Amino acid sequence: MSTETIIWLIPLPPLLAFFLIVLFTNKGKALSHSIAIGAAALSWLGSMVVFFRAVGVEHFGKEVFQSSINWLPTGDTWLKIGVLIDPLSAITLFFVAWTVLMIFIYSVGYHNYGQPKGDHDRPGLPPHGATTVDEHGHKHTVPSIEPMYSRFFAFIGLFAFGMFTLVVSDNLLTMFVGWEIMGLCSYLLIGFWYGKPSARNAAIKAFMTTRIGDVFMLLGISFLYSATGTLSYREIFTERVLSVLASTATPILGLSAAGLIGLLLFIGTVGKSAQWPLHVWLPDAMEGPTPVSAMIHAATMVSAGVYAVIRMFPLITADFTGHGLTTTMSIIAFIGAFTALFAATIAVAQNDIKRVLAYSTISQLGFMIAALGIGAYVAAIFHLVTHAFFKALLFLGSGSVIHGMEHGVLHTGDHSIDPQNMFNMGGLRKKMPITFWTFLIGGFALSGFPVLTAGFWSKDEILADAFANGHMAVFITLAVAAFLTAFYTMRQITLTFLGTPRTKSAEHAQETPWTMTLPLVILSVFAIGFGWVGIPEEFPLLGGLLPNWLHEFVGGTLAEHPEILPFNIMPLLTSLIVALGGLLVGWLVYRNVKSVEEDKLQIKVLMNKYYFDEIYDFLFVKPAYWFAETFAYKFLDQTIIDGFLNSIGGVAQGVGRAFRKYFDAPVVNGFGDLVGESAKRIGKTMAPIIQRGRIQFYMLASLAVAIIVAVLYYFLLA
Amino acid sequence: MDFISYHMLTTILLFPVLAAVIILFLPRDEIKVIRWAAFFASLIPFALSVWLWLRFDSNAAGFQFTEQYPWYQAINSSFFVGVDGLSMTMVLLTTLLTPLAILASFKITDRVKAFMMLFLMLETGMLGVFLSLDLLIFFVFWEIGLVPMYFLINQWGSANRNYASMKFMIYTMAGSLGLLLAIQMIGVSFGTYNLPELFKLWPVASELKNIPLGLPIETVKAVAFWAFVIAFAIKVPVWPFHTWLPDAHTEAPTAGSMILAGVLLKLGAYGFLRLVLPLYPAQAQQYAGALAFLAVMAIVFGAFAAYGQTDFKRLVAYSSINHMGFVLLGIAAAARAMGTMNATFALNGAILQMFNHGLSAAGMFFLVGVVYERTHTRNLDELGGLFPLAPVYGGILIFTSMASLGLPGLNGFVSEFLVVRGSFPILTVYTVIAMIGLLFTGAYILKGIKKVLHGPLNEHWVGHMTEINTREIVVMVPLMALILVIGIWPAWILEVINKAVTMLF
Amino acid sequence: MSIPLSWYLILSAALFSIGLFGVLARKNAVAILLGIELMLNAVNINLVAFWRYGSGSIAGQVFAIIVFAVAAAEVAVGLALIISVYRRRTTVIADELDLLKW
Amino acid sequence: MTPDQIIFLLCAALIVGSALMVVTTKNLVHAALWLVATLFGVAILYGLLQAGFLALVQVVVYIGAIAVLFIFAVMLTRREMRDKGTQVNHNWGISALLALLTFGGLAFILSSWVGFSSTAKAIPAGTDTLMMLGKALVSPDAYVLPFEVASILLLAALVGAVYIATSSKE
Repeated sequence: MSTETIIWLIPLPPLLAFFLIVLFTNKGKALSHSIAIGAAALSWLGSMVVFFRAVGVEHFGKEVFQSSINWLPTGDTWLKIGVLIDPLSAITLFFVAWTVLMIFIYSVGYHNYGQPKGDHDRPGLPPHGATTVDEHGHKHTVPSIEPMYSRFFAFIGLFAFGMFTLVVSDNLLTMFVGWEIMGLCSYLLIGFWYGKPSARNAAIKAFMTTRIGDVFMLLGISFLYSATGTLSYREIFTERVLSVLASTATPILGLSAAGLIGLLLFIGTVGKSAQWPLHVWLPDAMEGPTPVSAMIHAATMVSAGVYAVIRMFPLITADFTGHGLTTTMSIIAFIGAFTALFAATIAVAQNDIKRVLAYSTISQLGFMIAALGIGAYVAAIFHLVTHAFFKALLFLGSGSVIHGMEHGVLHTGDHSIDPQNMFNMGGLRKKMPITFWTFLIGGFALSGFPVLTAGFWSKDEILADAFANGHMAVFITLAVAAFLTAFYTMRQITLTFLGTPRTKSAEHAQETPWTMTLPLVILSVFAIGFGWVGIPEEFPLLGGLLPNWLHEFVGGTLAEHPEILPFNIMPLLTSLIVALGGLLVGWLVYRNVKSVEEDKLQIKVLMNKYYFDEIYDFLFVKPAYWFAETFAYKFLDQTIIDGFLNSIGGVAQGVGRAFRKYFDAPVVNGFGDLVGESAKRIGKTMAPIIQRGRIQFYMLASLAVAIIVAVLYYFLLA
Repeated sequence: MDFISYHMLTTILLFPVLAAVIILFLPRDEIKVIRWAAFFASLIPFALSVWLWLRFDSNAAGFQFTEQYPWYQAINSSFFVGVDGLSMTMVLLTTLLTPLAILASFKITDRVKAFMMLFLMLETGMLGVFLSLDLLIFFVFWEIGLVPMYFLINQWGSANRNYASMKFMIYTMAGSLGLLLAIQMIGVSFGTYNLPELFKLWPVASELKNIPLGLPIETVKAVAFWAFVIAFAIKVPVWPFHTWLPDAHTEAPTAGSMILAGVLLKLGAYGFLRLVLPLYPAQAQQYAGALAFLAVMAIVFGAFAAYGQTDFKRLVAYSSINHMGFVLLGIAAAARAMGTMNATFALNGAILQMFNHGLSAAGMFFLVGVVYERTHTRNLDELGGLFPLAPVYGGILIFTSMASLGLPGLNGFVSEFLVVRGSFPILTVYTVIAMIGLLFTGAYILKGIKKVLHGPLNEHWVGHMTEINTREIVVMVPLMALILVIGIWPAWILEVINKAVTMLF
Repeated sequence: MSIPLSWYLILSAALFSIGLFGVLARKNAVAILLGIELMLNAVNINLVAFWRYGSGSIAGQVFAIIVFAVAAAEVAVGLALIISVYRRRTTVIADELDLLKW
Repeated sequence: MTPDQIIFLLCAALIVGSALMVVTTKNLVHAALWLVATLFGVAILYGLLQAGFLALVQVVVYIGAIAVLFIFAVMLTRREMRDKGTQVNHNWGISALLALLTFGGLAFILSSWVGFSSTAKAIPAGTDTLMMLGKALVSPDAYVLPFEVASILLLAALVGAVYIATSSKE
């Protein structure tokens, strides 16, 4: 098969799986997950083939795989859609395919495949556990299978389709299609256990918050399309088009068209990648089942946001001359750096194992966004990829921890224990060794543990870039954020795995089945190994042992190959210090913490996430609802417009009534009645006289009248 | 066969009435026979219009399959019908939705015969508007469609139906008053009601024979323009003429709502495209800003008002206002910049949006009807948690809601994107404000899903709410299939629309 | 022929008036019918006289014949009605048959 | 005074006199018999008018059928015959006045008509009025339709009379 055909086919198996499961195999659990995993594996296979073929091409950035077809007729021309694999999408495809496949496999175990049906489980709520009787007659409570098992695989299938579509698209429109389909899936998956009010609200919050960004993005796409007449990346990112866009002025903030479009598209990313100020949905999205969280946060949706900015990098930097950031870039850099720090500070005060990871995701995405804001293209991609691997690993690991804890909860029967609260854990390293080691790898990668982990290399490159180009504010902010990252990661690891169990449930926690641990192991390989493909050539000792393949490969996406930075010791030292220092401090502080009361960092403002939810609720949600119900509907429609109409009706009715009362009734009816009444009265009076039923009298009378008339006629008229 | 193929349009147009007459002679108590007869009778125009669609040559300019017979010779009005790409799409929509609506109303047991007959007559009325190429005939059919709908609401509606049907009737009649006067003025001035001729004569006319009060021609044209616009705006409905719609929808029987939202609202938009733009290009350009303002108000306030509802059907009704606002926005943008590339985008989007809204709104109203039939309430606060009870229904509802929300990959997105793309360069500020409406589209759709499907399970429904049945699924399948097909591969229909738009404007 | 038309006309008018008096004044229903016969005969005299004094058309005689037929029918039905009424009410006095009274 | 005139005056006297008897006599059987006399006078008049066929029909149909019918009817309702009281109702005065007025009015109107005292032309020799009558009655160009209608009327009257006279037995 030609590479182009394979690329076209990559997104289809998961979509097919979605329809198959929804339409036919909804009842069969084994069949459903086989179809879904088979589809993911097919896509994975296709992606790997494409990726390695791409790697094999020299100067791939110049000779990309692409193919397009006519889609929408527009006047005399067509809007084309198509697929494109350039270095950027190839490497994105690589990590997406891997993480997606791992998550599919992991879901089988996470949703307790092979376990009995729950005693009182119902669709829409997490499984409560089932009671089984062993051969000795002992009753055990064991985890029960998810009631909507098949549906879950259908949803993640659709989700995977959205992501693959987004990655392989050669244009903004189909990218947006994939983007929005993922939005729908995240809505469906976050609200998967819709029986829980928190899940329902989180789902809506996620959808609406990202939709704010999407709406701006749609505007950006429209603007771009009307300004250039095309949505295809390769056609937009030509020197001619970009220079036209860069030199067109717009009335907003003195931005050029390129800058304004870039900004509009970036707002989409702010929503999708949960950057401040639209970050609020992501922590709440933890209501979904854990593989979903991993999907959303690591592999797909949030990465998609960053991917979009990376994609649009040539446009955003179209009027960037290399000296002083443009307005758009400054905004991007500011939001990225601010979010990185802001989210990190919240993360240190969270007790829910998944929420810590959620905030860390926001923070890490901020790193990437900041990197793009300052023009560090390759570094951003590098961090995107490594982050995808280690964050997927961490989420799946945390899911594994929760799963183990739930086992303990069911075993002890103490349902007051929250299996996600880290203060209920402790000492799990012995109970769940595979989970512990893989989680440790992921955590160290997140913290940027030097040399060994992938996270170190990518984060270091961002810092180096910021430092080298003199963006000291960004550099310092990110360094502080990196320190906090290492700190809260170590806090998490310490509280969860180290020390001794703090609850009975933790004592009875159990290692999870192979379907869950296998993906952890595979992902941890990438969490370490993927860093080695991008080691700077001039790095002391290690530099040059392996070629800096990543820079070479990814840099080819841009028209001008980005320069390799000269080595500088300052950022290296900084990242060494913040990573190791953070880890050390984290370990020292939380080594002996026994309960939540001993935690000094339980600061109210941090725990409440700087009250952003409450502020937004007060500023936007409540007024919007008030506006909708009270103003737009009750006041405007029902009172003003309908009131006006009804008053017209009322006036008409009043006029009619008055007319009737003062004219019709006395004048018209009065006259009519008079005629009728008098006729009646005359008739009544005359009836006994003339109406006697005597036929001869009638004849007589009529004859008399006839004669009289005839006489009158004859004498008076003739 | 030759006779039918030469009189295709008349056959499609009059067959429903013929079927209604036949149904009249069926025995009153044979409800099943009547239902199936009506259903099959409505399938025939659909089959014929599919055949017509396949035979339709989208590359040819002007009207096709035209038929012209003398009708009212004294004033030179003839029974003149024909289709182009614009009306072809609408005819297809109408003939598709009518059988589905009839199928959807199989639950009705009260006066089935009258119901089915009215429905078939309604179909003729609507088709007549789309097919006619004579102003007077256009008006006649415009009014004919009104009567069956009035009775459908008034006789088979729910509690407050008298108020609603009266409001619907009076409102629409008030609009047609000015329309009739304007039509008469044009007809008398040129001695013809033939549309293709008028398209050539009227826009460039610099003097009229009989101007009342000796007004300048520009004033006359502007007044006539607004007479047309108001008549069509009420039907669309455009803010602030929209308040009849929620009332009518809420009270109408399910099938009535399906047709009301699916086709009747399109009559107004079709009027804009068929008459207002070609007859009044100058005025339309002059007042495009005002139209766009109204459109944006419809989009924004429609979305907000929908969000503020507690009645499920009313919510969907307001969503219609919101969606039809995009149609008008596209039209306004096109009017401002007629003939440009952007205008083509906007019109393509507007026409496709008409078709798409016909599919998704009909589906939504039907689904509301399904849940209402089982629970006898539309109050969102009383519904809730129905997803576990009716998973298939839930899936279908989510799917259709997403189409209504404009999810990419489904049909609504394509048309909304085209409208936004077309109007953005022309009416930038309005388009940006319209985005607020687009945002809140999400809010109200999700609110609906949350309250009906998710939400805490109201235990009351456990025995009452049953899964959607096969007949109802059969109603939804064609709609859903088209929603998906247009979302993924819109070219088959958009090509016809696009050709028509490039040739017409 | 030396009789002027006026003689016939006057005679027929007289016969008509006598018949009319009979119809208006007689109590007995049979007698009323007798009056009607007189009036019909007056008419017939007129018709035939006009034929004879007119301009050659045979219409006068034709109408006279038709009047015969009508008279025969009228008498048959009228007498049948009277007999029928008599059977029910044992009276044929017109004044006593006042069912038409309002 | 020509013989014709004398015959006419005699006939007229017979007609008017017996007609007056018809409407005034108390005995109904006598009234019917006086009617026969009147009808006979009219038959003579027809003869005077050279309408021999009509005169014959008058005798056969009117006297032979109708008058006899009357006599039967009178006898069938004969309780009234024995009434020796007045045979006129209490409106008879007004009735007489009106009848006189009618006669006066008719006479007045007729006398003011131009053709009032015209005289008859001789019937051209060779004209067979009877044949003309017969042809006129059956010719489609003339009076076949009224003729047929009259026959239907007679039939209907026959059926109706039988029905009415018999079905009243309860």
